[in-house]
Amino acid sequence: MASDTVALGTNGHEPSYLEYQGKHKGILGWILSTDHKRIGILYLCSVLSFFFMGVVFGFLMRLELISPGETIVTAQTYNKFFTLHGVIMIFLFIIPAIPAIFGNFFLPILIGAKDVAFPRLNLLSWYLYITGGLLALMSIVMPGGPADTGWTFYIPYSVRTDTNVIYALMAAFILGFSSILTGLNFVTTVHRLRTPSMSWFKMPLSVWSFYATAWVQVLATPIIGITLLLVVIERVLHVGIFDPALGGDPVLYQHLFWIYSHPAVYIMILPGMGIVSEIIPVFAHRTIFGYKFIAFSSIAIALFGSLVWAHHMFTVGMSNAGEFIFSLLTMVVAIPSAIKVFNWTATLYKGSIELAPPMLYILAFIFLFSIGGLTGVMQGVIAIDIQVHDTSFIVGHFHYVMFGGTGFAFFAALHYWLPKMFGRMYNIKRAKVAFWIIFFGFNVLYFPMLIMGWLGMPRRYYDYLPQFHPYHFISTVGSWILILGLIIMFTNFVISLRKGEKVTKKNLWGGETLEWQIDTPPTHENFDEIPVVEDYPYVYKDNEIAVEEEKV
Amino acid sequence: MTTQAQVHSAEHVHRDDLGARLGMWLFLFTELILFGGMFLVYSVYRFSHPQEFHIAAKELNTIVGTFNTMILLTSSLTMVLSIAAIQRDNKKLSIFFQFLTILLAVFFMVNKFFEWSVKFHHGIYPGSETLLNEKSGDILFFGLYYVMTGLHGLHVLVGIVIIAVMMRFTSKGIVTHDNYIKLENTGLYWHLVDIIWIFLFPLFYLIT
Amino acid sequence: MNEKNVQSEQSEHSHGFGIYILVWLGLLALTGLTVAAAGLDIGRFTVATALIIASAKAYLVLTIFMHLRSESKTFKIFVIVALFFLAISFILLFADYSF
Amino acid sequence: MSNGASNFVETVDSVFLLSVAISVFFLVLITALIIVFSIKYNRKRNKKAVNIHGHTLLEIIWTTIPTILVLILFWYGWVGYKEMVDIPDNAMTVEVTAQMWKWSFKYENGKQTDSLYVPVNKPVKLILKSVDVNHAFFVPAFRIKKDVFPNTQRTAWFIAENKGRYVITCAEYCGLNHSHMYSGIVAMPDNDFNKWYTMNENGSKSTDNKKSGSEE
Repeated sequence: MASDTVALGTNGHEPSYLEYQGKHKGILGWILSTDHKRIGILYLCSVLSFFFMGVVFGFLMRLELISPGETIVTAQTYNKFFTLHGVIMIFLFIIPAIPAIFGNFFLPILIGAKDVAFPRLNLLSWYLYITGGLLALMSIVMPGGPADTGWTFYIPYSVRTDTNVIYALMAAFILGFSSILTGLNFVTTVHRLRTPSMSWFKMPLSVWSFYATAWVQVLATPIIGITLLLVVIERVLHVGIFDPALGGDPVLYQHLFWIYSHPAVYIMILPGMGIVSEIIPVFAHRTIFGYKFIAFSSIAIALFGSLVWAHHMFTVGMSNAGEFIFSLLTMVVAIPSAIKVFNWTATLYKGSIELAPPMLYILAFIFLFSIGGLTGVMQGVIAIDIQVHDTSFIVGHFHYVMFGGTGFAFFAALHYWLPKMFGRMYNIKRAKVAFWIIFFGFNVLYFPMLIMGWLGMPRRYYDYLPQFHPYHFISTVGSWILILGLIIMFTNFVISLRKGEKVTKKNLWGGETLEWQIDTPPTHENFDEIPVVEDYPYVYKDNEIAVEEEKV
Repeated sequence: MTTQAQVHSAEHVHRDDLGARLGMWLFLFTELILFGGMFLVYSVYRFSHPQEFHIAAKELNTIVGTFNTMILLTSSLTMVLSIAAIQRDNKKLSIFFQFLTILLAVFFMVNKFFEWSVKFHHGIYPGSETLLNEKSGDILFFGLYYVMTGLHGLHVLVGIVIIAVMMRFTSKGIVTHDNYIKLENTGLYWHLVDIIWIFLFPLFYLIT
Repeated sequence: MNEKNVQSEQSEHSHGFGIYILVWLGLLALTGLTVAAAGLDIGRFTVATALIIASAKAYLVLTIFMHLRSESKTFKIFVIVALFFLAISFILLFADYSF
Repeated sequence: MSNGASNFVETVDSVFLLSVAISVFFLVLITALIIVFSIKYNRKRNKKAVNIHGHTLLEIIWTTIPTILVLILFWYGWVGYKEMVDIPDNAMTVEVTAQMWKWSFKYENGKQTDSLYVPVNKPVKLILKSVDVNHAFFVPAFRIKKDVFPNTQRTAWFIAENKGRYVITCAEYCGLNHSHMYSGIVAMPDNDFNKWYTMNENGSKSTDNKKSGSEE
């Protein structure tokens, strides 16, 4: 195959990365390992732990809102809940979820490399992640309690409140650096470590989206870093920067905040889109429709995503020119996403579709992301945004995008790749049951928010007018259904890891990308010899034969 | 990269200097945008309080600022010369130039220290009564002055430490004429610190 | 690119000492110029002049001291992308403030 | 919510309906295609897939159509917004002060209230200020919302078209009692308003307190 084969020195079976013994043994072999796969697993465990915490806070918030007035907690506690929920879910779950777990684990494999460009830096970014996470949690036990500002830390409230805002700010700052280092690593990896035969247009689409995401991480994150640092400085040293009492401009803070935080939305969704592009052709058993359009739309999203931040601020009283430009640009950013959705749908046409659990999540992704995207377009329309801004319409919208989009893509990736990562198969039937419960619960939970938002239910409200009670009630019931589904899904995984059927087959689903050509679970060095890529990654030459093999 | 040597078996020790530089440049972009964020704040406030910024800038000592600019530019020269020296396999000369760079950086910091102490002496420091009684444009100007030059000073301090480490690396033979990427990346960082000062200097000292 | 480029790609940025010293002198001269220009009373062009001179200095440092001139195209594109992003932030931010 | 409570309702609602219609159309289209394809080309029925790499004309079509649609939406949204910022000269001015966690209103003749009293069919201009942190003046029934900042003022305006009582809420998170920062707009016919406007302070206060019971 490849002429410049690398000698491995052993002829027998290579141990998988799970069994590999390096310099350190046991737990140290994990937390000191610079192997991208082990770091991926470290992220998997830590990100999921934070996800569960986020879910718990979300659950408590919904429970509080089941009826008007005080139900289970006081207003003060509720305000802390939604801040923690936001900070945890955004900075500790959804931003690192797909890039840090699956990007770390599979990006090098997908491009035929042995590791990322800077393995030690990679480990450092995990440590920064853990430090940031612990800092955010530490504020819970400190006197004064966690921040009650919402995850946006708007000035001047964030310099007035007595709660431990600094912990949350510093946590976000450190997590930002973790994210920057991951991005920097991935950009360099994609440029330098692709297997020699893999040209840019032979890269899998998930690599394209990881690459686009990484650029946004590198370029946008420093802005939030400095902004949050300035708030810390303002709080501690009383330097006048944003605080209007010292002559500052609170709107400027919002601009700087959203210069990062809007691109961050694309840091969250782009990897999810990459996962969708990766999984659809595998389960439709045919090539993806419009490879180049999907690849370029990732870059276009990353680019346009940096131009539209102020659509979070249509009500602050910007200049007319500002409103006009930002609304127009916001409309433009919808187009690449639409292109992706159409191409994904077209990929199903004349395929041979297998509704395995990963595919179910992906199809649900397209549906939920479409709702999220279309409601997003509505908010780009200024006249509508004026009405729905800061209402539960927004909350519904971004949960459709972030949870229904990225979250579902994340679940799909779990079902798609976990067997590859651990060599154990989960129970397919249970996975499907869990899927339907989650999908149903999700819509029950978030759809009512869209309606009551339009009717004028503001967000971050602990209490509400009686007319909104039915919607809140249904929504809370939805949260129970959703959580039930999550519990089934994750117990399924846990059971599979302990007693699931062992898989050693290389190609579990009939995929054509490189990770399906190596051992399950992968060996320490991923590839025995340097892989040669002949065509772009979604060519299904002999569909039926591949199917036969799989069934055997 | 030497880091890869650790994870991979000895057969294919992989060094990718170009990759390392690529990574360094990406890191520099984050630094650039970090300061860029503060320049954004600066430019908006300068736009909304032109007069007050104009007058407040007169408080700053142009001579000290110019002197410091010269020092920093010279340190950039010695930095790049130390790389040129190691390329020519002249270890001693390289170490000498690195030492000069550190010396100049320390000079810069000493100057900065005196400049700040004079301001403090006049009661102009964050949260001081003198300052809080001024117009909001003045508060913002000095707030930004302290934060931006302060953060820049922090970068200079970090630079001093890194160059000191490089001096040790060079003398121990870790940085050599055919493997000097660490020193080269240090140089890139140092020049970026210089570039940021190139913009800080006119915007704070020269807009009177 | 993996193993093909395993050979150390030691950069060939070996400019002579002379050009560095020349650039340094240029930088000092530009510093003098910007200080002198600040002394002139040219009204609203003060900031523009200062920024143009600063950009010229930064350009010299970038291309010569930071060896960008002899780097491959990738590096140049990278720098342009980063500067573009920063420029966009300024332009769009002032879409709000300057109107 | 009564329809046509303010002069903006019609514009905003029609843009909203248009965008909902477009959204529903695309959502149904995509969903239907997914379902039909998943059934028709299911592995059980369709063993052999056909590799289709792409179709440039299709790509162009489905790039162009959404582009045109979103530009149309953008334009209507912009026009609707322009109405909200172009304040007529003959508007009656009321100063609105937001503070943690209540609203107060000051009229041109010095009268101060906790609820906003306005005449029907007359433009009212609001000058919005905050004394502490950010708030947002939000009247769902009127389709207006404007953030309120300390040390700087914002403006908003509206014409109440029907008499009645409408809820004012705070839409920008402002701390502990953010969710209790309600007040009300009382729109009344011209005559009644004039009577109220010229009435002395004490008389108005009592009705005021009774009516602002919409909290909780």
